[in-house]
Amino acid sequence: MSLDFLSPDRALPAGAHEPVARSPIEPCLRRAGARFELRGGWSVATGFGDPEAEARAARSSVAVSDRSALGKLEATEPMEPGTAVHAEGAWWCPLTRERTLVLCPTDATAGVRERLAGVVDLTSGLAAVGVEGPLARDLLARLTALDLRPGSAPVGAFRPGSVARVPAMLLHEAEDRFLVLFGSAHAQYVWEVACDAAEPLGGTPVGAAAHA
Amino acid sequence: MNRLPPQPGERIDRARQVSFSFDGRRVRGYEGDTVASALFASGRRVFSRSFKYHRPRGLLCCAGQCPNCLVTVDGAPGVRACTEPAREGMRVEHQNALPSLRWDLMRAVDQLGGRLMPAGFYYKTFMWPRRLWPLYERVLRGAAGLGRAPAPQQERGRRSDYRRRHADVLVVGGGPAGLSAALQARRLGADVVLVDEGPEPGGHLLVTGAHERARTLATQAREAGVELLAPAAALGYFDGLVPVWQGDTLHQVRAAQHVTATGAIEQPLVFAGNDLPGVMLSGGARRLAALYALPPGGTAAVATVTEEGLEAAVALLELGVRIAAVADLRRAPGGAALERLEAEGVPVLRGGTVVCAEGRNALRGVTLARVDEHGRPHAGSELRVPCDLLIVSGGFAPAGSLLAQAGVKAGYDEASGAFLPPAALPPGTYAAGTVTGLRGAEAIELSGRVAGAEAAHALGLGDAASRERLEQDRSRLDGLRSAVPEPAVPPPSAAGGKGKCFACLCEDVTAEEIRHSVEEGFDSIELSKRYTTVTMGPCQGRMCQLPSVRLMARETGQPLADVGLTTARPPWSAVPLGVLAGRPSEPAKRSPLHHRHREAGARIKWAGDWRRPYDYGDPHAEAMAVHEAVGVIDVSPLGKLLVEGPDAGAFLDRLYPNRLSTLEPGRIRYGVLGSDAGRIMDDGTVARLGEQSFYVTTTSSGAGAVEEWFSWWQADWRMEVRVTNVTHALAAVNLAGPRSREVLAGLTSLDCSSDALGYLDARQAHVAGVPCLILRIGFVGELGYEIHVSSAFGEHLWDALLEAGSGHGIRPFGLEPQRLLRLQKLHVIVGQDTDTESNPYDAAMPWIVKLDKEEDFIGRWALEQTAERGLQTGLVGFRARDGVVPAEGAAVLVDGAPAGRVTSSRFSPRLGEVIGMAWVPAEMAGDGAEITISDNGRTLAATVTTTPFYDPQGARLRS
Amino acid sequence: MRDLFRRRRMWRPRSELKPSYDVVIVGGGSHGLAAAYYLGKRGIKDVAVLEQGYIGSGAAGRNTTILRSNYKTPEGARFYDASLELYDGLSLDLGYNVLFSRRGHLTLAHSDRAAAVMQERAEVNRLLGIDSRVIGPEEIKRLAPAMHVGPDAVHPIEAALYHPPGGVIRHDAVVWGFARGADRGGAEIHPYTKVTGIERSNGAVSGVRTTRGDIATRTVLNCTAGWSTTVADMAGVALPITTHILQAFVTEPLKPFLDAVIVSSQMHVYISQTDRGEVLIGAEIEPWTTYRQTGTLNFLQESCRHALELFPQLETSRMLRSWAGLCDISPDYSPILGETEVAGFHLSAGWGTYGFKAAPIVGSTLAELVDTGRTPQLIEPFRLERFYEDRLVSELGAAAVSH
Amino acid sequence: MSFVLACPVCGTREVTDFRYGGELNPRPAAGSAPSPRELNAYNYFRRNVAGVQREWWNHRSGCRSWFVAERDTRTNEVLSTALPEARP
Ligand SMILES: Cc1cc2nc3c(=O)[nH]c(=O)nc-3n(C[C@H](O)[C@H](O)[C@H](O)COP(=O)(O)OP(=O)(O)OC[C@H]3O[C@@H](n4cnc5c(N)ncnc54)[C@H](O)[C@@H]3O)c2cc1C
Ligand SMILES: NC(=O)c1ccc[n+]([C@@H]2O[C@H](COP(=O)([O-])OP(=O)(O)OC[C@H]3O[C@@H](n4cnc5c(N)ncnc54)[C@H](O)[C@@H]3O)[C@@H](O)[C@H]2O)c1
Ligand SMILES: Cc1cc2nc3c(=O)[nH]c(=O)nc-3n(C[C@H](O)[C@H](O)[C@H](O)COP(=O)(O)O)c2cc1C
Ligand SMILES: [Zn+2]
Repeated sequence: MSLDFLSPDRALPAGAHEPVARSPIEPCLRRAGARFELRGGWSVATGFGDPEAEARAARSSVAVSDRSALGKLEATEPMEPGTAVHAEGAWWCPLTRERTLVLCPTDATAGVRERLAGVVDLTSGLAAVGVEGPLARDLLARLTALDLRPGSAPVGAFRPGSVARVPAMLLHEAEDRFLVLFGSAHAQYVWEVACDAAEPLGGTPVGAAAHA
Repeated sequence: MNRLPPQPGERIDRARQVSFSFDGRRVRGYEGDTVASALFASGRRVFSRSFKYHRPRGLLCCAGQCPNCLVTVDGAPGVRACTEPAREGMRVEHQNALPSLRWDLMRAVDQLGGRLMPAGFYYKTFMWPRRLWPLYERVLRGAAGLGRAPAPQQERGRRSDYRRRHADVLVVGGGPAGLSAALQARRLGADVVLVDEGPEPGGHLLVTGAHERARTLATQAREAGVELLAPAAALGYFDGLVPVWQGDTLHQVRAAQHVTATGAIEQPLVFAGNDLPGVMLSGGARRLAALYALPPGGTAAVATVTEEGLEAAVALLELGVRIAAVADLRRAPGGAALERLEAEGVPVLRGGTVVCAEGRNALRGVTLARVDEHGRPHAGSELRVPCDLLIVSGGFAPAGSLLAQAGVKAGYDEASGAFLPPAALPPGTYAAGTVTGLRGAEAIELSGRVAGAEAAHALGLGDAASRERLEQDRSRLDGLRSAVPEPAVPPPSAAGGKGKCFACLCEDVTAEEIRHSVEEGFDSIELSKRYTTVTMGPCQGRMCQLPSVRLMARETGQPLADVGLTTARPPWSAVPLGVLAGRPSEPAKRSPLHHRHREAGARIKWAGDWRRPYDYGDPHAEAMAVHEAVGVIDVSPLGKLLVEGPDAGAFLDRLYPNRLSTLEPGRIRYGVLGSDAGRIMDDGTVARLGEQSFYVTTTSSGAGAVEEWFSWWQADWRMEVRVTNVTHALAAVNLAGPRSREVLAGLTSLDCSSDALGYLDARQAHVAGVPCLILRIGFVGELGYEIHVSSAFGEHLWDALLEAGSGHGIRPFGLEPQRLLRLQKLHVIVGQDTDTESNPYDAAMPWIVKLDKEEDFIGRWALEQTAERGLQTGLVGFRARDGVVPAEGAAVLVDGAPAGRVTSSRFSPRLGEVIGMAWVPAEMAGDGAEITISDNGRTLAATVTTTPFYDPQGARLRS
Repeated sequence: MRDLFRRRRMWRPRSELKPSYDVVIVGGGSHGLAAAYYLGKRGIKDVAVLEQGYIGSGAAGRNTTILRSNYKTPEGARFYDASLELYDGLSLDLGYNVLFSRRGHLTLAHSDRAAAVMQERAEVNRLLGIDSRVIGPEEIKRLAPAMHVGPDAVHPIEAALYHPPGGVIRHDAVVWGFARGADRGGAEIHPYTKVTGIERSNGAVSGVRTTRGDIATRTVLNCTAGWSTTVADMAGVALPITTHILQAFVTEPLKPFLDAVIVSSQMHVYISQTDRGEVLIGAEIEPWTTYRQTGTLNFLQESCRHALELFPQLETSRMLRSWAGLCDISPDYSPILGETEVAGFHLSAGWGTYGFKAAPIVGSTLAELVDTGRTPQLIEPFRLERFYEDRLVSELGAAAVSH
Repeated sequence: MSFVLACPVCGTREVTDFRYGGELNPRPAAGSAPSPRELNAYNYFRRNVAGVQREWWNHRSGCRSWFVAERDTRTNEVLSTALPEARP
């Protein structure tokens, strides 16, 4: 038996059933008035009605976005812990010395999966929240004890550790841009806590469009 | 308003007024005022009533260190009026006085109380008669407390946030020492945070006429890139983690190097009447004058053991306060301040101090005298001085609390009469400034520079040149160290005055009470502390630790070094609980179907750390739907582990008491996990997906623990196996009921016939277009399928099932009907029907243990013993005879004594009877045994059964 | 009344150690001093209590003073109830008011599972004549009007185990009262005297080594709670114990607003208000073992957060002081009492987070054991040997936050 | 949050990130036949040393690895941490 049941991209539209993969954060996004669009089989929030404000948040304070549709594959792939590598269009994040978490665009997941050994598809097991903007670190400082100072966690730093009191992993994707990964059952909780923390900083949730 | 002309370093903005209410009356002040300074400006001199005797108390330290000005602000008790900024519209109220601060009825306690309420008096009385003690207690309790807790609330009303800050260097204390340290460390390249609990960095410089220097240093530090936080109190030291309270933020600063530059706390003197409003520490008086342009009094006497006291006298003199007389305990003081005072004709009593103060609600005069080392006045040296202000400077106690918490043991220094940190500190810990006992402006800044450089060098920063400069600074500091004159050491208390002589203002503990406590045998500082409660009040010893140690030394005849200090404990500043609590959110796990349950009107409750539907309004109907048609329950919280690798089967064989390596791919087996003590830890199903791949489910609350259990043994055994927790990755639903097959078949091309998909078969197939793992198992006792699917498709699958089932009478069902259904089958819920002591034999699952397995497995030895020992107690089913449902937890009685308990009980609408499970003594664990259940005083009769109540042969399950 | 002003010594001044004693009690906490007191009552006067610090410097001086007897096992409930009975008469017995205040104890259940555990305790208790029953939100509200009992709470309160005779006491007074009574009964109390070794010959205790000299004795009572393992080690007796810290804090004193003692296992917090007005808040042990009595920031944060769920109005009240003490945790959360394989070496250990309430009964039963050479019925189930036999007396389940 | 531990994989974290697994307590050899007393000694009795102790920790909030630390229980100072394979 294969482990296909772990992989959302193995769905086969069948007759009346048009499977839509949904982020575990979706109910929160809906409540906040998000608009959705189907992308790569996933229902993706594209915005909350004010693209201007969303872009501003990302530019001048902090923007929080749902990125759970990313492909996330755990595989046997030796790497040195601590630093993720961006290669072949994916982030290769060392979990342990032997196991690596590969983060890739939704539509690239199947391709990457084929090439790896010992894969467990955690695409739906992990929720992902993007935190972006000049106050990204300030927001995260309210939620996690991880040391995210530029000197300690340069771009590419990958840090398993607790965020908002739940187990998580943090990837420093780019200047002022972080990706937080955590168990999808905690998704709504973490999302609410992140938005709550963003508020006094002038931050706001944004749709997928805002950061592209 | 009664203000001085503009002072060079004042903090008030005379252009902007604020007004607030105090006990309902309007008070005006300026922007920059504190509550206390505005009140003082309005003429108020009494700020609080004391804890025990309800004596009036006035401003003393003006720095948030003493208990004298605690007020309630907008309902918040325990606010230090002297540091709380005055804000427009705030509501300030006094504490601990009835009806008013001015007329406090409880003051009667003072008149009587000196005699009636010695320390510990309650231990010696109110015992007899025993039956009246509750009454006495109510009276005692009535006198308790300072502030008042606000009325009950539904939720917290104030926001507070955490902020994590990692740093190379944390400097606590922003006086000249701290600022210099921060600046130096920063200049050498360190990432530095400096925190100060004062309104702005600067420490004593702000009030000693050196505010320019303070602001220059602060500006330099800020510009160099030091993060300066003020007012921000470091609350404690937790192995390098320092919580810092700033307004509504709790910074959690984790630094590699810690510089403590917390300065020293000016100490009061112990003499009769030393608590009268009008008795003020020199620092307090200077703060009022320098920061708020308030003359602390009209005519002042001064009693000092330090140079600072004289300096304060000069400063006040220059502001127009009449200095009536000065007593300087030092026998040969000298220097500019003294010269100036004598030039002004102020009488100075060398070797003298204050022996008593007079006044009832305010200071009216003091007596100064030359004293011997016991504080006894030399006859004829007394000088009675009418005055409304007494400036006291009783020496300085280093603010060493954080250092002590970092493991630094202070030692007594005879020369300065203070407990000082030793020169050698633990790695990563540095001290600078007056907290080390150092004196003199130059030395203090230099000590900061040295500490800052040392901290930076410890981080690997700096170079040869900076190292050399550090050496030079160190030796220059050694030279400066001895240059400054020491203060005099005051006697433990002055003798000769009438009235109470307070060692501790918070708790109204007098010098006499400390003597008495020693006489009674409380002869160590720790015992005396607990008996008299000295140092246990809001000031936590800031004002009373050193005086009480001196008194203890005198009364016990021990050297001060042996008396020692009590333990320093967090928090340094009394901090609102809300600030420590942070945001109120509680981590909750939710299934991907959670919103669907809410839409369906489910009653949602906590189940472990998950939020789960208990029912959808009608648990019995939901159960009946499962019996008669089809139901669906969200079981996504089930723990789900993938166990993969060449050794996977062998690995599981070692963990479970039964055999799993023999399981055929595509088949499922139930398993119970046990400890090496043979106790049940968890249970679940194990499906073999392939030769090297198993899918293990666990209880919802056990998922994490089982994963850790597996990986822990794996860390020891190092087998070729990998365990991955996929709990969050998969939603799972249990589709159950006679019509479940039809519903499923309508959504998949998989052959769902019993031949193709039999009981305990596992298959992978697309259902409604999404790939699923289908496990045919039957926890609820009807034909059923547990369908596991990517959680991204949880909603899709749920919707598809409900839609496909709509023609079949499908209903979602919750945990409550599930509990009933499985009870009918005597299926155990681990943690409900079993506890930490249960083993599989007693829990009626002997078949799960395969002692004939060749391989060793966890729990084997213990289970062998258990098997040998025979049943002690057994888990059985029962039918209650009287139609009453006993509470879960009701007792099983043998000879009127508890001998077992009911673990599960329900009325079954399907069976029309009351059924349950219970632990009973072994001899009653057989079919037909009669048991007696005691439930809330009722006695119920029940009959034991060991076969399932419903479908005992399992025909429906296997259909 | 006259006693108020009479300053009689509580105990004799510190003296030199004698070369031998009939009984040496290691540990000057509530148990050691109680044992000395009850030995005195039995006429056994040649007794030394050796305490490494000041008396009451261990858990006795750090505990949150909750007394109750609504335990889960009949063995436990019976035992603790006997202790409360002694506590009830203790002030008069000692001539020293220990301020025992039976103001009621509420263990909250935030789930039906928890309520079932409460029910089980209530039932066992009732059968043993202990006043303890499960009550619903309305009655809870009446008993603790200041508490937020609404269904909108994060962890709504579904029920509570109400134990009217439970309450609090002045912990230090218990220590001092027993010390005074022990002293009057003949025992010598030696603070600042640390036991460093235990001499044995032929499988029996023969003496004790201390930082202040050696002592010959045939009977040693190990009453060192958190330090039990270290002292048992000296006698070659292994223990099934791990040592952890338990923490607590007090707020600045407030006017009385809370009578009952409130315990929430699920939220890992318990709350009472002392006679002085401080709100006294405690939590769970730290999971890791340690002998260092310093607290953690995590405890302060979490216990504040949880306390404020129950009492949101305390958000502006201020924390005054926090501290930590040691707890000797046994596998079944029941104590370990009485004889060991070394003759004359007796134990009072395994007290975890709940031993203060047991002080009088421990003292009196150990005194009986020493006096008669026979293990009293009441403590028979708590022998050390039960762990070698795997016959535990499990209070677990009821135990998380059990004081 | 008080002391920190260095996870051999992830690096230094607050103690609250970890689950404590108890002192190293070797299990009787597989296939051996411990007496009831030996077995129960293994199940229940602990050394509980006041001093340096070798103990298990799991990085629960991070990489989920089990590792062995040496810690002084009198001070909580962590002297070393290592994955079990690298155990000396
Ligand atoms: C924060 C906290 C809260 C608690 N709350 C409660 C509660 O609400 N209700 C309750 O019933 N229980 C509670 N407990 C538990 C209770 O305090 C203890 O179980 C009980 O006090 C232990 O008995 P003891 O008083 O004799 O121990 P201790 O007071 O600890 O006495 C042991 C003494 O032995 C001394 N000692 C150790 N080694 C040596 C040596 N080698 N030589 C000489 N002396 C030595 C120690 O210094 C110590 O004084 C709590 C404990 C803590 C820490
Ligand atoms: N006139 C006086 O009363 C007096 C007294 C002592 C020292 N001095 C002079 O003041 C200078 C002393 O310099 P220094 O830097 O050593 O001490 P300082 O008193 O000037 O500074 C210490 C600072 O630390 C802060 N602080 C203490 N504990 C804190 C905590 N836990 N969290 C946050 N902040 C905390 C205080 O608010 C204060 O601002 C010298 O010039 C000395 O001569 C004057
Ligand atoms: C029930 C109880 C109430 C307490 N109340 C106070 C108090 O009001 N003020 C105070 O400073 N400490 C109080 N303490 C704490 C003690 O000061 C002290 O911290 C504790 O006994 C531990 O000792 P240590 O801090 O010296 O290690 C209290 C302790 C207990 C057990
Ligand atoms: Zn790790």
